[in-house]
This record gives sequence, structure tokens and C-alpha cells, in this order.
Amino acid sequence: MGGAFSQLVMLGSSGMLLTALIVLWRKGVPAYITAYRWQSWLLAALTATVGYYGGDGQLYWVAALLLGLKGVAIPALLRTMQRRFGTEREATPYVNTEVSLLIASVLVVFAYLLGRPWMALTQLPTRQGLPLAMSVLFVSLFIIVSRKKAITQVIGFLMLENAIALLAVVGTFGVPLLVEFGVFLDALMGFLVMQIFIYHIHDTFDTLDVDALARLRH
Amino acid sequence: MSLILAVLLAPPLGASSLAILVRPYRRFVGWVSTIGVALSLAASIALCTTVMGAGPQQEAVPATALWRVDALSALLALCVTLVALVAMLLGQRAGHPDREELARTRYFWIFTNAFVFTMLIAVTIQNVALMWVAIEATTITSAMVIPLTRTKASVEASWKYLLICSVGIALAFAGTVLAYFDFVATAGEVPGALNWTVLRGAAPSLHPPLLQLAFAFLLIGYGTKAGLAPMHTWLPDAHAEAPSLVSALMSGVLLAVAMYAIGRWKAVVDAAVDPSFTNRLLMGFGVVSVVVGTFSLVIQRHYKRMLAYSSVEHMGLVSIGLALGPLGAFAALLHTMNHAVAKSLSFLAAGRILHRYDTTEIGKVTGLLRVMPWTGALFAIGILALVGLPPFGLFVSEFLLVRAAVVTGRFWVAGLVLVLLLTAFTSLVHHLNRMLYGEPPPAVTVGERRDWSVTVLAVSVGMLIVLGVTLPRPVAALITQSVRGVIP
Amino acid sequence: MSRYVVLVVQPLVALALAPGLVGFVRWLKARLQSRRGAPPWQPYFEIRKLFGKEAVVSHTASWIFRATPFVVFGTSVVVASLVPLILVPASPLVAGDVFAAVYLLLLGTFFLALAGLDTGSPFGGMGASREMTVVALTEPTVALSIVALALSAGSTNFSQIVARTIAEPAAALGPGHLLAFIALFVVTLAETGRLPVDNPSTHLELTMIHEAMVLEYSGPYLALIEWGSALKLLVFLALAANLFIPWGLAFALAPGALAIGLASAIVKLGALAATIAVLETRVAKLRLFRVPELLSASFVLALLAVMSTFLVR
Amino acid sequence: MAFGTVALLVMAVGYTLGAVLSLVARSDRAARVLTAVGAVVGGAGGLAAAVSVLATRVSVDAVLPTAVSAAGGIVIRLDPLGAFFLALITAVSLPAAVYGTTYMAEYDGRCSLRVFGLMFNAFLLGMSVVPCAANIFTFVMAWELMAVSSYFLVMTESENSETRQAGLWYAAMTHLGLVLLLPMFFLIAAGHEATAFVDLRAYGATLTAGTRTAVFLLALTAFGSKAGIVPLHVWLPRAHPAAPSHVSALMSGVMIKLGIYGLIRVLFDLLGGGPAWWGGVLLAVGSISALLGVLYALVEHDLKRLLAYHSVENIGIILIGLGAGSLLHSVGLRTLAVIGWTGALFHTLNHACFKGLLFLGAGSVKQQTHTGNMEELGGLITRMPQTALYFLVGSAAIAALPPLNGFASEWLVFQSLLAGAHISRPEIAAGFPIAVGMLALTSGLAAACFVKAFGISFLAMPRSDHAAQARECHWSMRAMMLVLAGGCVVLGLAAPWVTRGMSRIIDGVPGLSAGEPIPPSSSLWLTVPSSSAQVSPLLLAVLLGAITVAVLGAIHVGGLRVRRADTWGCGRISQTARMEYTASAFAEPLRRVFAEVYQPTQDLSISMHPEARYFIQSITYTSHVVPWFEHVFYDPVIRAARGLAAQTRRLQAGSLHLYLLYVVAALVAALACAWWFQ
Repeated sequence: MGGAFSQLVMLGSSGMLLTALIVLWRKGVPAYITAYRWQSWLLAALTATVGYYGGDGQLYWVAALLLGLKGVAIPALLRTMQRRFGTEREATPYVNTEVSLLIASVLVVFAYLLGRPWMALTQLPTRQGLPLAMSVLFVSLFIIVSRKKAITQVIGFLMLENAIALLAVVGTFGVPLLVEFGVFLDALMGFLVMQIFIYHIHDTFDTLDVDALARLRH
Repeated sequence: MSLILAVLLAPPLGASSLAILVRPYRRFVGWVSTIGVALSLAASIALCTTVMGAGPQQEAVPATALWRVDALSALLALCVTLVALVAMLLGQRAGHPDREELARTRYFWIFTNAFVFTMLIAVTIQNVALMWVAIEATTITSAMVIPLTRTKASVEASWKYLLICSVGIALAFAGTVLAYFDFVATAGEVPGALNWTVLRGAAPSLHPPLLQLAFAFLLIGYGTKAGLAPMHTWLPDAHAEAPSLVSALMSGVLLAVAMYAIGRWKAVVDAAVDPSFTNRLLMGFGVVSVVVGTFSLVIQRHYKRMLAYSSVEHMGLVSIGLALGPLGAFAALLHTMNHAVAKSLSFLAAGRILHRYDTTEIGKVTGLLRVMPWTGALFAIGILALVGLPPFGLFVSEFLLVRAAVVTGRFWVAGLVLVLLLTAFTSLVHHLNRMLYGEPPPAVTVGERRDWSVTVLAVSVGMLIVLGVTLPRPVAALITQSVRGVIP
Repeated sequence: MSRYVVLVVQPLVALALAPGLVGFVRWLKARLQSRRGAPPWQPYFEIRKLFGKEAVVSHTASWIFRATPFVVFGTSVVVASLVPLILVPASPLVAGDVFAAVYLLLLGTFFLALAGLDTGSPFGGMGASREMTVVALTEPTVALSIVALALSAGSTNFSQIVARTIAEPAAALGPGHLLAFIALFVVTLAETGRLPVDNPSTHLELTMIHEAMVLEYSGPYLALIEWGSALKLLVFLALAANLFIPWGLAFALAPGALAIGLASAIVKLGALAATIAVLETRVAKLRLFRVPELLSASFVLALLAVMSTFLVR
Repeated sequence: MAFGTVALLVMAVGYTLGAVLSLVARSDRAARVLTAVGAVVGGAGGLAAAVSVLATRVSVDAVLPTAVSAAGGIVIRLDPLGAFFLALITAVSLPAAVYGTTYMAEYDGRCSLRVFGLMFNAFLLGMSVVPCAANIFTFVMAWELMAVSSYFLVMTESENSETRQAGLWYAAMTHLGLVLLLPMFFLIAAGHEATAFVDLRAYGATLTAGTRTAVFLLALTAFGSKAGIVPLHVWLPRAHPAAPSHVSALMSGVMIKLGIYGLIRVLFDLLGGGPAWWGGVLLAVGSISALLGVLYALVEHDLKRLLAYHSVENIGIILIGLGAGSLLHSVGLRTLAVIGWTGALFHTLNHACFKGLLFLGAGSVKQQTHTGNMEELGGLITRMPQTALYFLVGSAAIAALPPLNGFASEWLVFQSLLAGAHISRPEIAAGFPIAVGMLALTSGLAAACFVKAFGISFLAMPRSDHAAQARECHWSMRAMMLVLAGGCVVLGLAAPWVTRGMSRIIDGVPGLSAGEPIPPSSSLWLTVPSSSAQVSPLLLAVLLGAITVAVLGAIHVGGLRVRRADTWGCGRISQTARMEYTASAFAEPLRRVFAEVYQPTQDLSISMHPEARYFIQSITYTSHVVPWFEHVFYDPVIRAARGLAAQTRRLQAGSLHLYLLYVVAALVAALACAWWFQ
């Protein structure tokens, strides 16, 4: 375990942050899906790397699962959905691209500030990844808050899950397998339910614009 | 112990599976579910007595054991099964003869049972990550039932519910991971490290700064689920649009289960950090919740939303109670229990009102006592219990809560809470006044037979009175023991 | 022993003197206005005449109307037995004190006002309304004047007050005493229906207060009310005279002392009655809604009296 | 078991059974009867317990520690002070319950008499337990039980929207009391485990001056809102007219007295009295309440609302007595202070008696005429002679006319104010004469007001068909009024004897006791220690009676000839009700005198003939008195609450993004908090 491991983790984590930022930058849903797929692949690769250097065989299984579920299955389902509803673009997000990117940089700084005290706690070679994981977490939260299409919000949510998975991998070298399975199951179920609801929304509102969902007030 | 646990957990799972398998819907599915929950209730009572007699129960190997039931778990399990039983007994009448309705009913039984099952898992499992998984699962299962009749409003409500709670609960997982990270960084990988007993044991050696961050995530995460303001926004929508039986379960116990998670984590964090940290956060969010909940009641047009906001207010009170030391925690837990009974009663009565009047607007429900003397009276009792009037249980818990605030020297909390309670009281009584009396609308049929749903709800009223007038010794003892789960 | 004598003798003397007092005022007023006027003893004849007549009672009136004269008369007589007129009982054991006297008179007024309403006549109601207004507004002044006296005496007991004033004559000339006396005198005018509050000899219905209430009374009933009212005037004047200028009052049942007491009482009452007569020829009746101004002025006087007593102490 | 314990048990069981049985009664009539039976059995038990405690001066204890042990359990202790109030409660509740049996007949089928029976008995139970409660939880629980059940009693005529409004006001104000009550008690017990009154008494001595001040202010507002001191009285004139009359009698006659009980219990028993300024505040509040209460009563033309305002007035008088006593006590004039205490307690009892009577009388009138508006009444004295007589007795008593009971207690209050002369500090003593003036004005106005109330409602000719068709009410109702009217007379004549008993009760309360034996007083005269002032209502009555009999005899011996004729109508031939003086007209002079207080809004509209201004087609005049303090005190609060509510509603704007933003914002706030805490 040396510099290479640390470097790889840095690289992977930075890549995941970059994919999250792409969502803020691009406007088409297909691009989001691609970004998400890349992010999932990076996550899987990172998991495998940690497994390799940490000598934890279980993490290979986790990596494989990640790849299969988040790298292939979910993007495919998203793609189907996107094809079915046509290419509705994030034409007018609440926050425009420039400001979004600025805010994202502020969030990254915030994540670093937040992470500084606890980076000192650990001697793990992967500790550099922690603030990056936090950054991804905040950026994906920002995506969910600032984007209008239901499908974009789902992608933001999926990225949020990735961020937490990254946190778990780099911080603790993965949670126990049983827990991991449970989380996967939940993620899958959650995604499926969200998908069902997106169909519901499309059926009842004829749009995926979440702005239409503002009838219930007070 | 395992047997009891099996009897507790298996019936809802079995009933859910049965509902999946039997298609089209047959009436016996509902009955089987109900009897199953009754079995679970019996098991939870057995659990309570066991725990009271022999202390916390867990599997043989303490560190790695997955299941652990102490008094707090038993208390929550009791609340869950109790409310579920009442809701399901009333749910027997939900079915209608036409085909679409039957499909929906089947759907309802599948997910309601699954919902109950996940809640029971959440309170009996001792692995905090799996507890998280179970609570996340409650979101999914309950979100499926909300748009039972697919209207725009219900779809909107369930989407909001799903997204906000998923995001929130994801944050709770981040918090869990952070705490686990700290544990691993300090103690290395240990089997059963995610068990809260182990976490709590190790807590004094953990790093306070990290645990504080973790708790912030956990509080926001589970707080979203528990309906603490300002993360409560999903709650009025979801509660108002869900079928009343589900509202009863969600408002009565789901929120309590999320508070349970916060309580468990508070015990861990308090072992590492000065308790004033968690207390301040809980107090802050509690006060905001009570304020928001209360003032949302003042001008309210829909009675189900009104009940939902009242839940926000009550969860705020519970949160404040948890921050007020042992007496406060006692009050909070007692309040949780009372609230579970009273709120489910109110929602179930509200469901019957909705069925008759076909509107959720307070202004259009008039002459309730004349139209539905029994339901109207039960609804009124539910509301009066919720505003904390004797002889109902919430009076006792609010009394103790204020006492706890004064005993711990937080006069401003006591003062603020009381003023807000007064505001909530006035608003609710005002709305109740408008509904109960006056001329019934012409389109509504007048008169009501005393069917057995009324009897079931009357039993709830009886429980509230017993809790308020005598607070039976075993219950008090159970809660006293439960307090140790939150404040060691 | 003396207390029982007081109870019996004093009201009898008062009853005997009362119509004469009213007649004296009327006669003096006539003289001051350069009229001949009826002799002072005319009221005795009137009362005797009225007792001999039949009483006319309205169809709408109830037993209240017929009971009222007895209450009015009775309360006046009882009050006359309480106040020091010619004799101060050595033992402080009489049935009541100043407050009792005031509230007994209020009882009479209460019934009189009810009787005014009982007939259903608009004048009766009007009189009742005005009378109760005036009475209500005079109460605080009466009470405060009593306080002013009681403050120095330490008691509301009549004999105690009188005894204290005699013991400390300097106090009687103090500002507190004087102010209280003026206040009580103004109140006396209001309570007994004299000018400038009420005109006892008016025949214009719209300006009447007391006379409007008793408009429906006739025969023996009217006699009782007239007599009772005269007694009330006498009692008030006696209060004003003997509480503030107690010299001459008898302290024992000795015949000489009693004679002096009676003589001094007649002199003092005569002087006050003369003051009223002069006043009534000099001032005009106030508008009803300016009466409160007069009464509040008297209230201020009484309050000043009390306060100055505090300061002097 | 001791007799007292058994009696208390009978009380509790009686009320509970009454509540339950009337709820399951088969018919409305049965419900009414069972309601009364439960109330009478319970009331008899309570009265027996109270009398035995008052007679033996041994307190009765009963503890149910197992119930609600977490909150301290149910602890009962009936001491002489409590017993006095319990006796007062039962003394009115027994006649009221019997009266209600027939009075409620008019509600048969109109409202649920079963629920009414439940609430009525629960109300009585709650009220009866309050003076017996000996720890915080029991007290508060009983207090709230009383409040909740009385709310439903007020709502009996719920079909009336005014009633619903009244109910809301009542509920809010009574809950305000609870909201202040809890911190008040907890402040005394702060830092201690036990909450029994015995312990609180011990803690009370150790409190800091600041805490005592806070407790005093909280107690004054909490109990004041129940007692109805100005400006917390707003619910009284709304709720009392709305409730059925025998319930009004209980609420006005008894329930508000429990506010007085609470004040005495907390301020003078638990805390053992306070500094002079407490007494000053009580005196000021009392004077203002008394005066404003009677002023608003004067312009009120609804019989029951008028009575409700008079309750405000009488609570004021009671507080004047308490305040005078407190002031005297605090400067060391303890034997004189007893006069004030006695006056206050005695007036409490007397007010219960005559206010109960008056409300029952008003109830009979309302039952017969279906209106409480005095402008539609009149002539009832010939149609309901007995009711009229009893109402007259009550009116005379409340106007403090001798020899009835109101006079006796007001005399004591006056004497306690005069005792202020003995205070050597002028700044304290100066308050007393002002209070004397206000009290005197109050009693004068009260007399005027009851001339109006009785004169307009009962005398002369009926002003409406309803009034013309009135008949005397059921004998059981009359009998109950007779009982209370008798009470007014007996309490008045036997006042010296009654007050002697009261001074014994006072002696048992630490903060009230003179600490030295009070010279035994005569049983014929009301006396004042160290003063020769005295009065004997009995002697006055005898004198008055003797003179009246003598004169009556003399006149009849002389041969009294009476001729019936029409009232002189200024030349009109037949007299009509329209010629009568109205209640508004009666009050008009005083309304103009006190226009500054009333600030009436007047609206005079004259419609003239289109052709010439000299011909007037119609004139309408309306005048409205809206108590100004409702605008000053309540409107801002209500507006603020609604404003805050409107702001809060904006939180829930419907936008999902906004909601998610809240979550993120909360997260950031929590993280910042965690960070800051490091």
C-alpha cells in the first residue's frame, strides 16, 4: 500500500466528482445518463482497487455487483425511460449553468473545510478521497434541488447514493457484505419505485416537469 | 426469544406474501393479515413482559447478534403492532365488489403488510446499517400505497414523499458510514461493529468531531422521515393523500420509528460527546417543528392536513423531550405511545368522515355530530386527546414534558411550548367546532349505525383514558426501562 | 339601657321634626323670594290630609308599588335610630354604623326606583333612571367622607366619631374635616333631591327626578313617602351637623343634657336648612348631564379631605 | 375508614355513576333524572365530607399513589380551606342539579341529554376535586376536567353560531389558564422531586424573591383568567349566556370561585403570603375589575350577560378584600388583615348563593319567554310571582342591601379598607381610600343595574307576546330558587355566626393566619378588632320589620281605601308597553356619564321625505358598546397569530425543489452547528 493506491483513489474520486459536475454543465438527459454510467464504473473500479490493496476479497463481489447494477442495469433502464418520453431537455433549470458551476465549486470548498478535521484522524491511504466523496454528495444534492425534470432528479439521487458508497469504500474499506446487499436491494427497489412513479407522473401530468407538481400547498 | 421474534416478524411477511400469491383478491387475505398482526401484537406483548422480567434479549453471541430487543424496541414493536391491528381491523371494510377495487385492495394488503414488516424489522434489529435499510424500505413500501386511487394529487404527494424521504434517508446513511468510518479508524474492523451496542460500548474512545458530523447527517436524515421541520414538507401531502389506514400507520408509528432511530444514535453519540450537543440540536429542531406545526394549524382548510401538521407538532414535542434528560425522555416515549394511539384514532375517524362527505375540506364538513354521531364523537375525542386534555394520555405526557423542561432549568422552552400548545389548542378546537356543529350539507345522508369499527375505535379511546387516568404500572415500568435505551 | 332609649326616642323625635324641617325650608325660601309662602307647619297638615284619603293604584302596578312606601319609610326611621341626633349613646352598641346607614338609605332608594318602574309610566322610569344615576354617583363621595371622619376616629361607629371630635376640637377645624363637610353637604343636596340637582317644587315632568318617581303615588302611600323623604333630609342634615359639629349632643340620659341636645340639634338643623333655602334661591337647577360634574367635584373634595388627613397625621 | 374518606368516596362514585348512567340512559327523561341523581348523591357526599372537616377541623386524606405515579399520583387532602370551597360548590350544585331536571326538559330531542349528563357530572366531579387536590398533577387534572366538561356544557346549544363562538373563546381562555398554571406550579417545585402540596409549602419558603414574583404574576393571570378579572374576563359574558342556566349558575356561582381558591391556596398557603406590593396589585386589579364589570353590566340588556358581567364585578370585590388583607398582613396588622380575608371568603360564599339564585331565576324567565333580552320582557311579576320574588331577593343581595348577605360581606370589605388608616406608610395607605371610592361607586352602580334588571324584566307590562304568555315555572325549579333565596337571607342574618367560622378556617392557613388569638366576637354583631365599628343585620332586619308592621297596622286600622285605575298617560287613554321606559333608556344617563369608558359607536340615520326636510319618514338609532380592551389586548394577539400563520403557510409552497432546499439548508445548518460545537 503506497503512493500508487493513494493516487488511484484520488483519481477515481476526482473522476466521480467530474462526472457529477458534467450533469450541471450539460443539458440533455442522455448526457446525464452517460455521466452516471461513467460515475458508476469509476465507483466499481475504485471498489475493486480498494479490495486489491486492502486485501479484502469481498470487495470484488461488491465491485461486480456495482458494475452490474449501477453500471449496466440502471443506465439501461434510464435509457429506456428516456427513449419512451422523448428528449425533454433541462432547458430552464432553476439555476443557470454558470452559477451552478460556481455554486458547485463553493460546495467543494465547503466539503474540504468540513472534512479537514477528520482527515487528521486517520492514517488511511485513502483519506484523500473523503472530501471528494463529500463533494460528490453535496453536488448531487445540488443537482436534485436545482433541476426540474423528474428524471434528472432521479439521476441526482442515484449520484447521491454513489457518493455515499464512495464514502463507505474510501473511509471504511466497505461496510460488511450483508449490509452492502441490503443497501443494494434498497437502491434497486428505490429506483424501480421511482421509475414506476415517473411513469405515473407522465401518465397523469403529461410532463416530467416537477414544476407541475405544485398543487398541494399549505 | 427467537420464537417470539419469529412470531412477531413472520405474520406480516407471510400475509404480504399471501396477498402477492392469491390473485385475484379474496376476502380471506385481509382476515389472515389481521389475524397475523394480532399474533404479532401478542408476540410484542410477550416481548415486553420478557424484557421487563429478564432484561434485554438478544442472540447468543452478543457482539455479532443481529437481533436485539430491549425495552425500547419492545415498546415500539408494541405501538406498531397495536396501531397496525386497529388499522387493519378497520381496513376489512375497505373492499368493494368491483374488479378494479379488488385489485387495489390486494395491492393495499401487499404493501401494508410489507410496511408493517419493515417497521418491525427496524425496531428489532441491532445493526444500525440494516436498521437504515429497513427504514428506507418503509419509505418504498408506504409510497406504493399512497396513490392507491391514482389522482393527480396522490401522485404528486407520493413523488414528493418518495424523493424527499429518499434524499433524507440517504443522508442518514452517510451519517452511518461516517460513524462507522470513525469506528474503523479507531478500533479496526471488528465483527458486529455496526451493532449499536458495540458502537455504544466503543463510543468513549471515538472522535467527537467526527461523531458530531455524523449525528448532524443522521438527525437530518432520520429527521426527514420523522417529520421534523423544516424537512417535514412531504408529511402533510402524503398523510392527506394516503388512504386513511395508511395515514394512521404513517403518522402514528412510522414517525415514531424514525424518532427511535434518532434516539438510538443519540445514545451512541452522547457516550462520546457531551450530551449538550445532541440535546441542543434536538431541541432546536424540536422547537422549529412545534412552531411550524402549530402555526400551520391556525389557518388550515383540510382536516387530514390538519392532523398531519399536528403530527409535526407532536414529533417536535418528542424531540424536545428527548433533549430534556431522563424525565424528558420518559415524557417523550410516553408521548410517542399516546400519540400513536390518538393520531391513528383521529386518522381512522377522518377516513370515515371522508368516505361519507367525500371532501377533505373543513368548511364543507358541517353537522358532523348529527350526520355521524359515533364517528363524530370519536373524531372529537381524538382531537381533544391530541390537544392534550385530560383524561387522555397526552395530558400526562405533556405535563411531564413541561415539568422536565422546568426541572432542567429551561424555562424558555417550557414557556414557548406552552404558548404554542395554547395556539394549537385554540386552532384545533376552532376547526373542530366548525366540523362538529351546524347544518349538515344537503347531499350527505344523515345517521350512522354503531358498527364494529366504532367499537374498535372506542377501544382506542379506552386505552387513551387508561393511559391518562391510571398510567398502568407495567406501562410506566416499561417506559422507565426504555429510557435507558436513549439515555444510558 | 341608653341604647334602647336611643332606638326608640330618637326616631320618634326625628319623625316629629322632619316635616317641620321641610316646611321651614319652604317657608324661608318663599320669604327669600319675597313670597308669603305657607307656614312651616304646613307639611304636617298635608301628611295628615293624605293619610285620610284613598289611594289610587295603577292596574299595572304590582305589590312592589304598594310595599315601597313602607320600605322607604321604614329605612328612614331605622337610619334615624342609628345616627346621633340629640343623644350619643355611651355604649357603642347600636344596630349599625355609618355604612349601615348609607346602605339602608340605598335600600329605600332601590325600592323607590323599582316602584317608579312598576307603573309602566314613562315618567316613573325616567325618574328611576335619573335617581339611580345620581345615587350611584354620590356613593363614592359619601363613602369617602365617611373615611375622612373614620380616619381620625379609627372607626365608623357614630359615637366613636363624635367622641373623637369632641376630644380633639382642633381637628374639627382642620382642612380635612372642612373639605369632607362640604363634600357631604353637596351629597346631601343630591341625595335628598334639592337644587341644584333636583327641584323639589318642580311641576315640569321633564326636569323631575324624585317627583317623577313618586308621580303615581297618592293617599297614605304618598304620605309615607313624603314623610320618609323628609326624614331622609333630616337624617342627612343631622349627619352633617353632628358628625362635624358635635357640640351640644347629649352623652347621658340626664334630662338637662337631653334638653340641651334637642335645642342644639334644632339650632344646627335650622342653620343648615337656612343654608339650603338660601342656596335654592340663589342657584338654578343644573342640566342632568352636568350633575356628574358637580358630584365629581364633591368626590374630589372628599378625596382631598382624606389625603389631607393622611398628611396631617 | 374515616367518615370523611367515605363521604369523599361517595362523592366520587356518585358523580362517576351519574356520568356513566346518564350516558347509557334509555330516554331523554331518564337521562335527565339520572344526571340529577348522580349529581345529588355526589353532592351530598361532598357536602358531608366538607361539613365534617369544617366541624372537626381534621383534614381528610386519601392517596392513590399507584395511579399515574410518574406524575406524582392522585393525592387528595381536604383541609378546612378546601372544605369551605367544597361546601360552597355543593351548596350551589345540589339545587342546580335538581333545577336542571325539569329545566332541561325543553332540550328533549334537541340535543344529546346523555352527553350533557356525562359532562355535567364530570364538571361537578372536576370542580369538587379541585379543592381536595393535594399535589400538582391532581390539581391540574381536576382543573382541566372541569374546563373540558364545562366547555361541552357551554356548547349545549351548539346549533347557535354565537354559542360556538362563545365556546371557542371559553376554551381558549381556560386553556390559557392551564398554560400559565403549569409553569407556576413547576416554578415552585423547580429543582425538587416531590410535587405534593405539603412539599411545595416547604419549598415555598426557600424560593428567591424573583421566583416568588414570577409565581405571583403567573398565579394571578392563571387563576385570574378563570375567576374573570379584567381584562381576562372576556369569556364570561360570552360563555355564561350560552350555557343552560343552571350550568351558568354553577359556572358563575362556583367555578370562577375556584380561581379565588387557587389564588389563596398558592399565594397564601403554599407561598405563605408575599410583600406589600402583591396586596397592592390585588387591590388594584380588584378595584378595576369591580368597576369595569359593573359598568359593562349596566349597558348590557341580555339578562344572563348582565349577570355574567356582575360576576366580574363581584370577583373584583373579593379581590379587594384579599388585597386589603394581604396589604395589612404584610405590614404586620395581622388581626386587621383577618377582616379582609373574612370579607373576601364571605363574599365568595355569598356571591355563589345569590349569583346561583339569579341565574336560576334568569333561567326560569328564559324557559318561559324564550328570550333573555330585557327589551322583550316585562310584567313577569304578575305572571311568575314567585320567581320574581326570588329574583328580587337575589337582586337586593347582590346590590348589597341590608339585611341580606351581600351587605354583610361588603361591609367587611369596606371595614378592611378603612383599616388601611392604621398603616403608617402613606404610600401604601393612600391606595385604600381610592379603593373605597371605587368600591362605593361600584355598589351604587350595581344597585342601579339591578333596578334596571329587575324593574325592566319583571315589572309593569310585558313588551312582547312571549313575555305576555309566560307562566310560573315548575315547582321543583321554584323550590330550588327558594332554597338559594333562603340562603341569601340566612347568610345575611347569621353573618356574625358564619364569619366566626370563617376566621377559624383562616387561622389554619399559614399565610392568612393572624398568628394570635382573635378576640371572640359576638354572634349578633359583625365587629372589627380594635375598632368599635359594628353592625347587626339581624337587628336591622328586626327593626325594619317592626316599623313596617307597625305602620302597616296603623294605616290599616285607620282604614285604607284603595282604588284601581290606569296609569296616568299624559292624556293618552290606554297605556301600552311602548310607552314604558326601556332598558337602554334606563342606562342612558350613566352611559353618557361614562362615555369615556364605553366609547360607544352611534349610528343615527334619519330618512326624510323627498319633498321637504321637515317631514321625517323614519329615524333609526343604533348604538353599540364594544369593550375597548378587547381591541387593545386580544385583537393584536389574534392578528399576530394569524400573521405568523400566514408566514408559516408560505413554507409549504408546493415546490418540490424548495422542499429539497429546506433539507439541504437544514443539513448545512446542522453541520455548521456540529462544526461550531467543536
